[in-house]
Amino acid sequence: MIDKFVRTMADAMTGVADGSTILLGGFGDVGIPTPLLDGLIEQGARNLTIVAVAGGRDGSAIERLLSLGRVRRLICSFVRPASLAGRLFQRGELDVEIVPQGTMAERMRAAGAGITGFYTPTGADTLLAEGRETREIGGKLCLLEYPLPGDVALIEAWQADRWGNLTYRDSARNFNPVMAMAAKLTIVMTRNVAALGELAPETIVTPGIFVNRVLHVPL
Amino acid sequence: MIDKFVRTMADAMTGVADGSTILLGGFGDVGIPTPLLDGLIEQGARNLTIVAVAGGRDGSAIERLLSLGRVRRLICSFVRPASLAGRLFQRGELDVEIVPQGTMAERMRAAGAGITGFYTPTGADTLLAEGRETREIGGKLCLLEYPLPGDVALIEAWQADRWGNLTYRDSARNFNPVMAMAAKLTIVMTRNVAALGELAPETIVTPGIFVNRVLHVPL
Amino acid sequence: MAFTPLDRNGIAARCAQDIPEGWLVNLGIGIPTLVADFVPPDREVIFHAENGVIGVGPAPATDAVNPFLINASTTHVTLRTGGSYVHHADSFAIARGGHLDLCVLGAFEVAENGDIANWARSADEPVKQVGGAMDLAIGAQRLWVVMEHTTKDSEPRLRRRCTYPLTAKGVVKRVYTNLAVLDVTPDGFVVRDMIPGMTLEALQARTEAKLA
Amino acid sequence: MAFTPLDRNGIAARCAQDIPEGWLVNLGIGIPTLVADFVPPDREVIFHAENGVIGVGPAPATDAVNPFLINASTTHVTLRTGGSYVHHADSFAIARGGHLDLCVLGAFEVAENGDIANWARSADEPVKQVGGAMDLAIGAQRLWVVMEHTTKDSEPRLRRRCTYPLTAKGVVKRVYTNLAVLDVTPDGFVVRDMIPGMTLEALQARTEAKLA
Repeated sequence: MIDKFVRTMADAMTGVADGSTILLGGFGDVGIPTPLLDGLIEQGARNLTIVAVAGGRDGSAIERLLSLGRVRRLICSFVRPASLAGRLFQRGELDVEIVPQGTMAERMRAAGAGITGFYTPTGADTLLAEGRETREIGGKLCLLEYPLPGDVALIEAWQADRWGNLTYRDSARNFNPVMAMAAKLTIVMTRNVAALGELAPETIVTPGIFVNRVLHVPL
Repeated sequence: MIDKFVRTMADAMTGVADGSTILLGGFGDVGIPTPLLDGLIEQGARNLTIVAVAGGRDGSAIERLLSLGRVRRLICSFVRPASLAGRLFQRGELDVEIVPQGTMAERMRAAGAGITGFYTPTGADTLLAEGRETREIGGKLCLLEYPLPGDVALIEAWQADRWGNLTYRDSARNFNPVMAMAAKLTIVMTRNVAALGELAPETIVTPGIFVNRVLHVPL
Repeated sequence: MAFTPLDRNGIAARCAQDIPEGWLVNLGIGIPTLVADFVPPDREVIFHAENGVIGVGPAPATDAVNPFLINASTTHVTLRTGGSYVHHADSFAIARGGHLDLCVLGAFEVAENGDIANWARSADEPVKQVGGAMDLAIGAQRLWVVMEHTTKDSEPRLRRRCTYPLTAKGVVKRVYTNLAVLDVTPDGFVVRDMIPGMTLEALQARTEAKLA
Repeated sequence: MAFTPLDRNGIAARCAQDIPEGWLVNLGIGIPTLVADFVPPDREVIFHAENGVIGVGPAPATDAVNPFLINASTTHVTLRTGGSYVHHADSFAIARGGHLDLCVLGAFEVAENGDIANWARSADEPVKQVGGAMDLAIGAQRLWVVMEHTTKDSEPRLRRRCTYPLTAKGVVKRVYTNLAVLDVTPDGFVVRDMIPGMTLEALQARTEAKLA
């Protein structure tokens, strides 16, 4: 019987290696799997690359991870200069790669979909394209972008069943489905547990085939 | 008030121009908007390019369109040699472009998503790559593919509301959502009409922003 | 003749006038977000937010906040009847794939060739705040900018060429400032509308680019 | 010693033995489709169909056919409890993105270097039938082939090099024929299993490639 539920946070985090690239779902305060990040802090993996929409606000789980010196590199669409990430970067203690938000989402989708590279006009005419490969397609300057896969994705879901099928609540969907398909090991915290078959097949957003482990973390 | 419903087939087909590229949803006999194809036959547009998973079986709406000499070019993943499309191709009366099915779906998604080109290993080592641009990425030979946009998409849906929000029934989803986003003019036939707000926001598969016209064609 | 520049709400309201029913519109953070407040509820304009919300509605009553529903500015919103959700890659497929009828962004500078600069004040700025602006700027059918006509130090923001790093080239179609509405045309900025009391001469004096 | 080659069901059943619980598996048309019939229902194997079905179940009772539910061979199926639907681009994202634990395809020929040919019998064939085979062949974690060991004219199908146009290079990991099970290794075909009465010599006589 397929059963992707794990019983403890320690089980959820087993095997996350030093040096891993962690895809971290969420946007604003919504859909961020903060309990899983706390679990990752407890688990102890170091030298991490974090992929997230932003560099984390004061008091956020990303900031706690940064403050513990566990993050080597941050890939995100913006960092507030006054944030801890901004200060660490300016002190040379953190690598930061700034990626346009749509390109970031698309690079993760590419990783999940077996697309080995793609062209986009986004950013092609900007500083972000300096020294990188561009070509004109259909009269538009386009930038070549490569997939952004993760070793681990940390995902927040609203409902999950034992196959790992997921739904999301409202705008908590955001990066979570894309990251779930882009990582080798997708670890989900779900707010609710559904029996197999309880989620209508047409309404499942992330099929369980993209999910490795599910931990029930009630609201 | 946004209301994408049209009352008649003639209204649904207004303005489909000669020479159009028509994206035609469906796989097997499921999710094919046959009544819309009949409407297109009635409407009279000629010199069409049809994009569909296959060349059409005996008695199919594609075959009727072909038999009327209305199709100049067929882009699909396979054609049965014994079918009308196969015979027309062998007589030099029909252009056929064979595209791997996943590449076909991805090229339409690229068109809808503003991706101006992408690399895939699919087909890179085969006859289909002859004379085309390839490059090695991560040790894999990859083929450069371009978007496949449509002038018109013909879509079958299960439920639709006046904003054009759509759901699909079971495996009738197939190419329909991808084609809906890849065409300039997306024409939908829906089996059922929903009031605005009746479809739960989390369960809408194609947001109405991808849809231009909806015709109610009950089962 | 005396004139009173529009305040932030005034700029947003002026922009909102020009958005017709049925458009799909993305509003950037800052003044652009205010635009939604000035579109009458019975005019069905569909607001898109990068975090996957299609059909963003007004702010909720304080006792009816849905903690799972925010817009791209991360403030709590409602979902309009008929709205739906998509994931982030699909949301940017909407933006990059040409499905937005309109995107309204703030900017540091706009140039007469339609270039926009809104993400960094210098190439040397250590930490850049790109967000989704580059994706939105290249993808929308129309890009309108709402901003103050000049900086706090009275430096012009409507430029012959942008002095700050670009967000995208040649994409701005119209600019709404606290003083005027200007179209970006092949011949440069064309004034469409000015606030009461404003003259073309006075506007030109506050603008680096040549006005027509 | 006499031997009785497996029939199509026999080949499928032999292949089914080796599919463990929990795998996500795509079955090509023809003999591969039969494999599902030989996986016991209590062994949870998730079958994927290119048309966006995840969790394909057995054929329905004749009085309970759902006309909206077919597999990639366009035959009516059921959906297993826990199954779901995705659209075609997402379905091939599953195939091409490495999410299939296994794909089982038919073939005209397989070579000792793992090349597979299953879509055209000659480069000059006027109309090609590619379907989804090229996408599946390059994307799955493992590609297994099920086929007759030789053609109807007793020509070998296990080749040193394929003579037909390739579907993909170097991707086949195992071959199930009506005579044997063979792994494709860096040293070529290695026989893992033969039907009762078959000898390595007799098998080699029916195989162009060198067997180990």
